[in-house]
Amino acid sequence: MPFIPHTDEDIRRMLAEVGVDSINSLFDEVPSDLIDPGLPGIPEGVSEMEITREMNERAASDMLGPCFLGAGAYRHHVPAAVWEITTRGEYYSAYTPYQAEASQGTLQLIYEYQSMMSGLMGMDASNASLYDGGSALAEAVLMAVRANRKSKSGRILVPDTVNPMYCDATRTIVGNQGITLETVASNAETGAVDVETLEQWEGEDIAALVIQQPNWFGRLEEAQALTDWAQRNGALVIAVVNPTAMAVLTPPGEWGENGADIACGEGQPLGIPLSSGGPYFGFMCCRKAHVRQMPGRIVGRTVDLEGRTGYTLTLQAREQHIRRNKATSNICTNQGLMVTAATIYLSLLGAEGLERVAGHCHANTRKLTERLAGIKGVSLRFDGPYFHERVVELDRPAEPVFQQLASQGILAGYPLGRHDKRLSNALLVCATETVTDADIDRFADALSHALAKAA
Amino acid sequence: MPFIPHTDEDIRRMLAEVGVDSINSLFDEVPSDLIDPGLPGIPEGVSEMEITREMNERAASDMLGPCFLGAGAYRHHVPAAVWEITTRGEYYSAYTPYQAEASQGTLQLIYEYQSMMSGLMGMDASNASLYDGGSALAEAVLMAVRANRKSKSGRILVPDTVNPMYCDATRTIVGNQGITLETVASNAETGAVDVETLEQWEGEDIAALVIQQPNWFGRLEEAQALTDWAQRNGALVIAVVNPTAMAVLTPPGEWGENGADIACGEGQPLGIPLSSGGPYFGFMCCRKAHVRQMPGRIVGRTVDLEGRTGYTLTLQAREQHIRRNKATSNICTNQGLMVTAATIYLSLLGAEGLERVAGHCHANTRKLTERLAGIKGVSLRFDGPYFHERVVELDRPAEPVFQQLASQGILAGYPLGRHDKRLSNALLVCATETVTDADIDRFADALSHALAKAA
Amino acid sequence: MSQESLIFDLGRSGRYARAQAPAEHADLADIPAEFRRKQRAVMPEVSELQVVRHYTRLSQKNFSIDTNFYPLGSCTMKYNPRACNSLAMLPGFLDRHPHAPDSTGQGFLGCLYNLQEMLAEVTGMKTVSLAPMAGAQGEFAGVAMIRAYHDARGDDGRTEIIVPDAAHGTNPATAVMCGYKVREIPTAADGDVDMAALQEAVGPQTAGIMLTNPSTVGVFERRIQEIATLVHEAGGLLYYDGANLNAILGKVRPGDMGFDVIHINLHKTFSTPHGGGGPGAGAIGVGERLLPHTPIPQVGEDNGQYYWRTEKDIPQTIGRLSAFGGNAGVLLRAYVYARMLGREGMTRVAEYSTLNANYLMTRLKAEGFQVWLPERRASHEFIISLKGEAKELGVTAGDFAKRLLDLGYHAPTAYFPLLVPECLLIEPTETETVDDLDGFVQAMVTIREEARHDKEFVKGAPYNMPVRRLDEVKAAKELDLKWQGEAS
Amino acid sequence: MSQESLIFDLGRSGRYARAQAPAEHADLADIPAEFRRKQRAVMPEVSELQVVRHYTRLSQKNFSIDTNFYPLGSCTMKYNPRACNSLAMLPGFLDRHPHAPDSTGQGFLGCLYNLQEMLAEVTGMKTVSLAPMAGAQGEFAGVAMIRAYHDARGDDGRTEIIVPDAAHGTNPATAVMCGYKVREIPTAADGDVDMAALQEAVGPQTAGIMLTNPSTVGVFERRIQEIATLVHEAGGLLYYDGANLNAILGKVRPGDMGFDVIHINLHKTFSTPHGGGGPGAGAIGVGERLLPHTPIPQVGEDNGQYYWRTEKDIPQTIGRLSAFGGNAGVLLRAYVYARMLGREGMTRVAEYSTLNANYLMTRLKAEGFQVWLPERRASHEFIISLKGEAKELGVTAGDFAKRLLDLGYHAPTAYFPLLVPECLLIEPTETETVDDLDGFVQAMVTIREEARHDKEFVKGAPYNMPVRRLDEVKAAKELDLKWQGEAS
Ligand SMILES: Cc1ncc(COP(=O)(O)O)c(C=O)c1O
Ligand SMILES: Cc1ncc(COP(=O)(O)O)c(C=O)c1O
Repeated sequence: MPFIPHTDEDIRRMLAEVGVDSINSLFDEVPSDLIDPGLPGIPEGVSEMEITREMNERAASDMLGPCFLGAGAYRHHVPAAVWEITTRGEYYSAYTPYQAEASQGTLQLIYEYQSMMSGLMGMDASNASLYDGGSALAEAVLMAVRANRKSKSGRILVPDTVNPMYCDATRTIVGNQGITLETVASNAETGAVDVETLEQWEGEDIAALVIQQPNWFGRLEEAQALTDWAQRNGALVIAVVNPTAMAVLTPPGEWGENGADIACGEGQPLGIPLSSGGPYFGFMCCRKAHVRQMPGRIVGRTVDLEGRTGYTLTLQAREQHIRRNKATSNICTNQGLMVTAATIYLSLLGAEGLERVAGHCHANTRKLTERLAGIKGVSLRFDGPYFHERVVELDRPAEPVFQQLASQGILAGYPLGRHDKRLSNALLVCATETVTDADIDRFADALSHALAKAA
Repeated sequence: MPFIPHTDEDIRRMLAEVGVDSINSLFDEVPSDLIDPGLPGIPEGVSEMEITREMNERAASDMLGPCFLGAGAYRHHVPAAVWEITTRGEYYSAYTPYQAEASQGTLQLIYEYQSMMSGLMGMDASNASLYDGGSALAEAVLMAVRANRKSKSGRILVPDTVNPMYCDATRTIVGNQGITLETVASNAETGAVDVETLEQWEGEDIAALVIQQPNWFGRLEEAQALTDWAQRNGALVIAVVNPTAMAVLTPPGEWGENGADIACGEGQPLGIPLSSGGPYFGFMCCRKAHVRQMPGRIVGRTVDLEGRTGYTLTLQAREQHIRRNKATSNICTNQGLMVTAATIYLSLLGAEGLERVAGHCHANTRKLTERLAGIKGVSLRFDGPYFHERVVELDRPAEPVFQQLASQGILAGYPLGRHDKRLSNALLVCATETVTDADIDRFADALSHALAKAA
Repeated sequence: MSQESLIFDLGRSGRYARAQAPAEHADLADIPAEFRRKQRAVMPEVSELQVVRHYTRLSQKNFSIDTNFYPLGSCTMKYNPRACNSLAMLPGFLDRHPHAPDSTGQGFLGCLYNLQEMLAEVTGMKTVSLAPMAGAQGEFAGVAMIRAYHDARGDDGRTEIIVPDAAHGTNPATAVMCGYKVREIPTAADGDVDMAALQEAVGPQTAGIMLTNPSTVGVFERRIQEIATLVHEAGGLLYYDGANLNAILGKVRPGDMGFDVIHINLHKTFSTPHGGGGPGAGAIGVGERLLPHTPIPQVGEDNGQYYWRTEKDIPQTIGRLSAFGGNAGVLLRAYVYARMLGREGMTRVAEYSTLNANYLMTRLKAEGFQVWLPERRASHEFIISLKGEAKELGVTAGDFAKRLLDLGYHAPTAYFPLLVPECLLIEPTETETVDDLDGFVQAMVTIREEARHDKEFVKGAPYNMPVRRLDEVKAAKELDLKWQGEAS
Repeated sequence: MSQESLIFDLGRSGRYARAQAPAEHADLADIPAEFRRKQRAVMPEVSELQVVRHYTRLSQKNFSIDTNFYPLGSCTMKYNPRACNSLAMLPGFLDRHPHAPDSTGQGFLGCLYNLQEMLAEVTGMKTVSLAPMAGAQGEFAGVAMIRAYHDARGDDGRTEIIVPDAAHGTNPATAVMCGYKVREIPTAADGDVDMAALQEAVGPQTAGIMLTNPSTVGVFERRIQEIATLVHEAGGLLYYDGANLNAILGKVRPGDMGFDVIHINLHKTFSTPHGGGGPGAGAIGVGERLLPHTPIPQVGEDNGQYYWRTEKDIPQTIGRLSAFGGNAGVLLRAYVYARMLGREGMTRVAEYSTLNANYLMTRLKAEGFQVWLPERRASHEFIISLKGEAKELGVTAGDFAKRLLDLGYHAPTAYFPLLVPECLLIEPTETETVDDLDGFVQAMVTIREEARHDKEFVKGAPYNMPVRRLDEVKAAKELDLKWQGEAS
């Protein structure tokens, strides 16, 4: 019985106090034909020593190597301090800070997180996390539909330059509430949305326009003009952004004349390990006017009985545990520990450090793609400004090349044909600050080699 | 300037306050020909990201595999909780607990450690660590010479069954103080000391006898009889013991009629990773009568101004910071964090768990050596009871076989010929609780294979 | 404990942790100015030591399982084994990119596959998907599958989900997110569902029912088989809210009770940490009827090779719930935990969490506290109502809760479920010792004594926490949600 | 903060952390009964959660760099970068057996080799050995080498080691361990060594001199070159106690000053943690004269392969100091730190630790505190004497120290060096911000104010710690060194 502290003597004493003669008697209200399934499929328990050995072997079997894959998750340097502090028992093993007086550590940290995220996004307010970037977009769509009181249509414009996995998740989540996502086609030459394309919706009842910056192809959208168009047409603007990029790019709060209404995205780049896809966290910020429509926990600063500063969950009347079927969302448990890590990460980097990291991501991607473009059989696709991802086009289907390079320990980018047949020769590549010149050489050499053979 | 928080503005303000115009002026008392050596041999600083990559690569290059090596350091399972707690900043980054009121965490923990170690050894008192097992023996010898007021000779009897590295370290450390170590030859058949051998010293002025249990060859010494002989002859008894073994073997406090006087040894088996040899910790326990001769920190329980229980360093008048050239030892910084780990380890295991671990070490070693003995060209050497190490004799020099198996990822034991030419065909092998049947198979197969070829 | 400045107030313009960023700025000139940020973001400007010190100190202001008994009902605050953390954080697991090919993640995928299998066995369901990121997302997936099931059959008159009044808030909120109306039914005086009300509520408009069993009032729903038959016969499906699975782990299986879909809060029953709010994992178990609609991705196995199953494999899936495959790191922790428990260990979780709850309930009852449903067995949790104390002594459940903090105990869940006045929902879990339970009883008795002598004293609690009671009204009215640059 | 029971008092007979031990007992019957333990050892009998909770809670009762400003003179309590810890604890490093062949430890040995090289460069010495496990063991090795040197030359009339009165206690204690008599010389009024006294002390009986420079009174010994010549001409050698190397790192090299051997406290200057008492590492740098006597083992390099050098390579070595090769894990931490600093970073350690000390000294002086040696530059530390306060207000250095704890500052080193009455030796280190220094000044001023108003209040401090002042006399007289089975 690992983790159960009871001695035989304890058990005797406890049963006597309860007035039963066996533990099984405690289950006497359960219909007896349901009791004790036996569980032949569950193996015997093992000691910590044994599982440690197993996990070490399993972890060792998972390949590591240079990583040019992004497509929604990015390998960044995570300072050691981040997780050494985040996994302290007081953060790691605490519950949601409902008892404010006994949770000032987590609460103040979240307040600081909200301040940093608001600052990075140039927005008025932030919540304290959603599940991930994909589901955050879904929540943003639901929120926009609630917040846009003038719109009754439930129509959301979503460019085809938005991460397709985000669109899938959003469709799953909002699909049952009469909301429709309408696709905005991007310019096939530039890989970004032309404002002119939106003119077909001019004057229509649109609840919101989604703008991803940098977009799925790594390209920078004309966020200013798109935002102005949407707001002129009564639509809210939902920004989906990469937080690292926001150290150097115009933040959503400054898009167009009034700024985006909601900013959301994937928080993983802020100190969260890749970890095969999770746990990450979705972030969400908004303008003051919309804060009561925002889902998720929000912490406010206030004072205690003696006038001292303190922090507490606030605006709980938005949430399911108070408002039940009228809540802004069903979210309860969020990704709090990831927010803890991100807060420590952002504190360590500061605006200065994050700007340097972002700068090196961009510069490394430039270096990488210039190098790749020099390889026979490789060309760059989609012209125009980018942040830290770009599309390279091969002279043959990308998927087999991707698999081949992976078997050599190189993650060669994301094969875009998985979502769009027209792009089946394309790889979306990324080089963060962790990539060295030697890594780039290794990739370029392996790719040249792979393409040297006839397709 | 990593880790230096000063901004340019801070520096200006601080220099102005001090009344100098540059930092260099702060060094104006240093002879100018000594200033600024330039340091061409020190490389440029690197970021945490860069050193992380380097260290990951270096660590990966250090081979892991089944380990049948002991000889003073043992691979045991270390519960995850041990180091997750030990590396908490409050333990990790604190100083020696001189300010008792601000160090009750460390102080209470040490008091608990002292209690556990005393219990395990069956002794009256424990200090809060020495550097390692080898230097602990040196300190024990110095202590015995001080404590044995009746003896003036400085003669110490050391059987050749004591770890030779411990003897080397002891010679280095006590060699300048007129102390001599005299070797007691063990029985070449049994690999243990016969009490009769000691008769040649009967009636002589001997300060102390050292007894290692289990001894260097893994064999159990007749500790009872040896202790009685020594004490009858006016010598103190210094026990050098393996703490894991003490869960199942007679502890030094119960040796002979009166128990050993001093018990010391290597604390590494108690939750400390192998880590290429350190940091480990030396432990030392003694009888009440000798406690004022014991080197190192000691914590006592007392009360505060309000009568509440509290803990503090005590008997500091033994130590160098008070007694200077009259101190019991020059030791100052010890191995405190390792004691923290060992305390958590012992708390998790308890007497019950430690007994199970010890039992499996013994049983695995039995299984291993019976298996090896079945291989052509291998025989067992030294007959008699053992704990978790045994000597196996090959039909050829052991050192090349050891190197060959190491290149296959197997640490095949310790080649005893390194210290005694007569044992150059012998390997000291060990199988702790971490060894699986599959590991034993792998070792046995590799060894059979190696010995199948003509020597 | 002294107050801790905001991290912003510790900063100085130009300071940052220099070891953590590249030594030089990179050239960004090729990004046109109109895309570039004009002003630096408001961020802390602090040194690495300042960060470490600040967040270490802040952490000490939290209660947590690692520091306090935490009998928070419905939340299963039990020991989070440290090995689960350290093994899930092995570099091989942490550094793997989610889009890396399956061939390079066999270690990780194998763990998930085995976890799916174990969860299917222990819940009695046909298959398990680990995609949902928390209980509420598991609920969403489950109810969405119920909807997909009816839709697939063209059975489109089903507009209602039945939810007991004791249900957790996520249940009705989820039903609404799936486009359903919520039909609430009362709890009977004996703690079970009011069968008459249920009979009346069930009908052709019923898409399904969401139940927790044991329910959130802490007792086992004795007529569960009857309920299952009733709902199934009406064409509805049964959703099991697995937040309370700890009470029956290895003893009783939701699949055997007749449920069609369930979610498991791995951050409760499988002891992954709550992390001050998350992340969790809301794995769902799927029965025969809903198999075709299982969310993606899910781990499959083929000839010893593990791979991600996608819409290609499950064409009628409700789809994906997030960008990637779920909270992988949380799942690894649950896997390690499940393996350490093994078959026997799982059963014992139910046994000892139940023993602890019944013991604590008996002791509190003996001390004169009013147990709700005193005639019933407690499951892994139970309710006391402080209505009597509130009336006689003027001291509420909330007051008890705050004063418990002073005495070193995290407060139980207060005022939930909504139907019991002045309630505390108490869940001691199996990992606490009998001495800690006794200590808690003593604390409750002490507080009642204190209230008898000086009610205002109790109402003023806590006293020993970093702050006294907070002004929540001010917090909600004068919204202060971020640092605005002033010194605090 | 509530009192924490002893771990023993939390236990119950038969309890232990079951995940941590084999499920079955093994058969020990082949070990004869006379060798077997009769009675189980007295040990805690607790669950894993109890252990985690107990030691987590205890930890919170400590001050540490990670939680508090810690200006402990002579101890260099600066930030211990967390990366040094996490990288030294990579599994490849942790699991390597010390007797494993060099060929399987090239990663580890390479780090040590590079560390030796960097330390040799930064100290100006010929070679470095990493074997000593702390400063005091480094001192031992150094003085033992001095002895070996004289012995090797048959120069056996040298019986004395000269040690200034300001020296750390380990210096005289070490000299005695090496079989020498200690000759103490006074510090002159200007803080430097009293040259006349030194001249008188030096002679044919002089084996060597042990100096700290900057000295423990916090100033640079200006006549160091003169001293070196004097001692060398008399046939003695110079030992450099490197505990204060932080003050001159990269700025001045002991080798250039004329020292023959030095130890470096890596747990000070190279920021490895103090761990509540250790482990440290006392690497020694060796000059030309002592090269043949370097302790073993030491890492060598041959054609890109690293290996352990033993007595075969250094036949005149003083020998080994421990069973293995030194505190390897500490050395890895120092290596990571040194690499992050690099050439420039090292120099800046000296510059900013000196700036911080001089700033703090200036500020305290301005507030009216009596700086010892006010005419001198502070090195990385300095002394204030509270003799005046003791006389006028009746409040001692020790009282200030205790009251500082209440205000959140670890006390500076008090009553060391012995020659300055009522002294506090203050070392702020380079990793603290100017705001923290200002805060410390403010605290000192506050305490003096408090003492003016109510001396007893200050003498009663601390008030906000887990305990008030402890009865040290009782502790030493009624020795209570272990739990005896009673409830505490
Ligand atoms: C009964 C019950 N159902 C559902 C949930 C929701 O789970 P989660 O918080 O993981 O979304 C909870 C947990 O808070 C719960 O207690
Ligand atoms: C000046 C001085 N010398 C020597 C030492 C001894 O070093 P260690 O404690 O590492 O043995 C110290 C540290 O306490 C010191 O401050």
